[in-house]
Amino acid sequence: MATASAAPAPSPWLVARDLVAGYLPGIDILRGVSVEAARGQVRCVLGPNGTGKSTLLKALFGFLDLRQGEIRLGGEAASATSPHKLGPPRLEPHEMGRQGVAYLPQRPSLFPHLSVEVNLRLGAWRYRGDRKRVEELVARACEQFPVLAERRRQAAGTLSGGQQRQLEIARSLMQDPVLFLIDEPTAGIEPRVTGMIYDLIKSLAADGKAILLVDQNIKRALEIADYVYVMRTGTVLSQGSRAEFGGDTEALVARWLYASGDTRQE
Amino acid sequence: MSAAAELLRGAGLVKRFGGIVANDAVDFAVGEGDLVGLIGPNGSGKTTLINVLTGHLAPDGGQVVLRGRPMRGAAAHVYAAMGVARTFQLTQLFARMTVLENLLVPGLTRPGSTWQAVARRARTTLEFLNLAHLEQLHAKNLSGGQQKLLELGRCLMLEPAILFLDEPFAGVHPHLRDGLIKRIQELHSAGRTFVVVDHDMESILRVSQRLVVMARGRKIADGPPAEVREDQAVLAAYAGL
Amino acid sequence: MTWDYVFIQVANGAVIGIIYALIAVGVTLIFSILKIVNFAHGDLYMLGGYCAYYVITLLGVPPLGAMFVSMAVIFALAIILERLLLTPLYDDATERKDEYGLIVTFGLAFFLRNVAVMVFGPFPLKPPSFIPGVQRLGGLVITNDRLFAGGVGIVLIGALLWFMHRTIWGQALDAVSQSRESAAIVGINARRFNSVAFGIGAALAAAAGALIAPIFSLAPDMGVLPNIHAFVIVILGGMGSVGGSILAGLLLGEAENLFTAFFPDPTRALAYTNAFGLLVLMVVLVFRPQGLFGRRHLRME
Amino acid sequence: MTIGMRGLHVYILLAAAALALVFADRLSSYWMHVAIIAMFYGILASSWSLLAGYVGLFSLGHMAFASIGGYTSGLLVQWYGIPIPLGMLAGIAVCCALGGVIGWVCLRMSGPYLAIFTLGFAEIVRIIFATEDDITSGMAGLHVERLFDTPSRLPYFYAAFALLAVSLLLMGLIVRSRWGLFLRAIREDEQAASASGVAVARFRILIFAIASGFAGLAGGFYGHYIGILTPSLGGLDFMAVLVVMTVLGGMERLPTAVGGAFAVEFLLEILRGYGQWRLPLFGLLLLLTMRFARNGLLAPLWLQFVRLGESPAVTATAAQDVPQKEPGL
Repeated sequence: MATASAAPAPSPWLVARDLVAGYLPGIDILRGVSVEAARGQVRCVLGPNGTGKSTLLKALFGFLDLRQGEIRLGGEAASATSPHKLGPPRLEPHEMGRQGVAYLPQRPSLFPHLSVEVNLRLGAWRYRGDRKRVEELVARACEQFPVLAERRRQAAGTLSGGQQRQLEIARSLMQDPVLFLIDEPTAGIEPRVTGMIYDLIKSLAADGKAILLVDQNIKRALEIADYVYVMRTGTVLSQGSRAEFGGDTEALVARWLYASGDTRQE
Repeated sequence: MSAAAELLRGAGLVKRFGGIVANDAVDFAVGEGDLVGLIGPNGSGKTTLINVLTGHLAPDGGQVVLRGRPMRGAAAHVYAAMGVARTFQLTQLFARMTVLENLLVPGLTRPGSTWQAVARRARTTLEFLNLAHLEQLHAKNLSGGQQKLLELGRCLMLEPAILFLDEPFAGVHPHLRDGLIKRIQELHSAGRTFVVVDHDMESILRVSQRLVVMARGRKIADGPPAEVREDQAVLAAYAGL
Repeated sequence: MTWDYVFIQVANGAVIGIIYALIAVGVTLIFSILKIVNFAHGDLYMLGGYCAYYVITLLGVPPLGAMFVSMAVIFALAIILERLLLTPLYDDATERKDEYGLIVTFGLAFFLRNVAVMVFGPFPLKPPSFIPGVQRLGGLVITNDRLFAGGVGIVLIGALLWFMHRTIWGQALDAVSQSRESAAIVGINARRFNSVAFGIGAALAAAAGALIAPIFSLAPDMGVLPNIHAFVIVILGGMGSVGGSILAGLLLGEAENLFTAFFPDPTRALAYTNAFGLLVLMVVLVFRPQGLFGRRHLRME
Repeated sequence: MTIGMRGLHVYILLAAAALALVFADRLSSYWMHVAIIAMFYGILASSWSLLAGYVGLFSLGHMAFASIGGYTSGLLVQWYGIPIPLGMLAGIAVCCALGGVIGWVCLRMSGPYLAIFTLGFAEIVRIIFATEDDITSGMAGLHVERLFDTPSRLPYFYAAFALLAVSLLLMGLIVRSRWGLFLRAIREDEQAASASGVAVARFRILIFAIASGFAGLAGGFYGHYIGILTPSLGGLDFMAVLVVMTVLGGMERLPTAVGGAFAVEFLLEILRGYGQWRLPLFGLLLLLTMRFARNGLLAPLWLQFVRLGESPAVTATAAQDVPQKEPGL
């Protein structure tokens, strides 16, 4: 059960307003998307594929120029660090860690040929001058994830899918982020361990992190979500607390999968 | 399955990339005049299937039969010569050639084609797609939606019997999308066969007469849209179960 | 032909192989980060040799010190060249990056080579030996310079391996070559590593040039063949791995020297030795047409 | 469309050519030599642009084919006493065949890999010519029979002119035909080209054979003009000069490539006072061109020139970089 919902509604840490973005000129994948994320909450973005869910996370993390819109982190608007870029100001992806944002893309973003330990160390890249601090962080991660401690000398690419996800989360924790942008955490992972990964995400939220989760695994995602956004063709179709979306998952799927004219938002 | 004469058939198609089986014994048949929608979650093997069915990838198992002729790993241009046209998921135009030249290329590969006749037909096609005023522009200077239209036009210049459209609606502005659907319907009623892959279920349902669903490299449903809509396996696949 | 001769060829092959590897490792490093094949690498090697020569003869620095000075100078020069010429490669708006990288590095090679002809003169120069004299082992005679070049080459490669595997900067470099996106996710500014990789690759080439100078002497076109040899090595053993490059470098050095030793017509043996390496290159490319440059790392992107 | 003055640039070019032919005998022997060499490079630059510019096959073996053409013709004439034109034809044939083979072998290569492969081929050819000195006289140079039995350079000027004109005419026909369209389509996107029905492999082999044939022609002429051939003709330095010429002019059009060859060759002579500094200078120019004007220095001039006779309205619509608003269907 969602524990955070019992507490007074937290003010959102991430506020994104009317984001418009795309890869090719003239093709907007996001057509004015607004989402929020709050500490202690798992917010889930659902919708058929091709509607721009992954693009939303990329745009939030700075991998994509915004054409319009505004992103506020922890109450502050992003300042422009790339003045030559068109569109609203944004940070470069490599600066997001310092801002307290971690991004876990659909395919694990590990360095497959480097060992587990080196992956963790690189996660603490911003503290590279502070040897002691890095050692502490690595020790903390090993304590938190015993599986990784056992395999710290092993190349990250040789881990199982579930272990890779754990390593990725452990690595992102090295920077003490507030917000986690998570894209399909269980895609391509054997069903046996998916439960463990959702538990992990839930425990992050319980620790006061803000989670924005994009998922195809609707049933499981709904189980841990506090709040749900349903996206369709680049816009947010509907949103609300989990209670409003709980119940019959398949009806929900059918609703947005085969939605007819009423979903058109122009 | 359509009662019409069979145009193209993939029988037991297998395609592997390293350890990943992208197509696992897929049977896929298209009859003359069909309008097939091909859907499925990300990574279900749709684009691979199109690549195999249009000669851009040689299958590791099974075979493609075009108009009753086994293709035996023929190159893509042989398929094109036999009336198989396709668009690409990410538009692949001849970027530094003009809009008109983009259409001349496929037109002039037709045996016996004359430059004049092809140019005339290219201009008619551009008018059909409402791109005529951009004729002398380099293709790279078109907007994304215009590029998709031009790619469709390039297919049409092959005078194809069958067109494979890979995500024609992705990111296309709604009013342009409606026009695109209209064009597809017009071409279809003029006798062309279509296979359309897209995530935009609404558009797919609007155009297609038959829906094929893929998941994890396999075909999991094949039939009239109304039937497939009720299919629990399809919903389960999309719900990530 | 005596067995002594064969042994000498084996020893020489090992030394040359190490020098080749030193050049090839740089080509690999640059490819794995910048995704370009550096056609000007041999000319950075040449400049390294000349730089060491003038540091020795004009400033009176001892040869080994001169090598380090040369490495530093070429490192700086390479970073300047990279900033001036290669930045369009990182701009999304640049079209046909392959073609750009190819023509620019090819043009840079032509430029550097002809500047060298003008500045250093077309005639071969020979810097003083690192350690004069020879070592005899039975019938085996090998110059100290060759032994020294091989030894220092090994140390440098060892240092590079240490840097890549044991320092956070080396690991970050490796990380960037595996995935720029993932590097950005952990907060690494990947752009900075373009310069670092180009500079380190060039510095290693400069060291090779300085080491080889007392053995083969310096000439403005001395970089042409080693550059192609570096391609052979990277494609043969490469896969973006430093270890593979070293092994392939040794292999090629040995194969060439034994080819020379056993070629039936001694007057032509030396000439055809180079052709032999090139033939290997062409055959490998026919079977692996995308090359093996950085395959290991590219696969993950 | 345009009426009347369209194609003005063609008449201007024809007039210039006629003037060149009529007043050729006024040229000093020295400048006539420069002009002949420029035309030799003109054939090479245009045929290389056919490969590298039109199809995107960046071959570094083009000068090697010139060398092969030259040696083949020279040796055949020497051994069998056949007429020189026949020898040159044989050189062309050998180059076409070999070019086709190279084109076939490197079908799956692109970009730098093709460049490395052809570089390897060129160096092997050079090494063989240098080493098999009992046949080729090696570095001493092979003495080749001269095309005309006269000390005057005028006949060579006319011959070079004719060869360049015929080559450009043939290449121009290829480029302006549907083949030219297919070749550019292959350059832009091989996969899309084959989806459009272009037999990519066939055209890649064909163009390699054709371009190599023209290189063989140039090489054959060069040998029979200079009277001596050395292996360095096929070496990297000549290749680099060819790249400089073609890229400086503009490698994606035949006329700009030829223009680049002429400009660089004449500049090399005019700047002789600067001694060997000319070469690094041209290297620098190449780097600057790539960095700031990738389509070549002559390309914009050429476009202006072509539009000379056109009415302003046409020129305006022909501007190709005007962004357009998305139209409704």
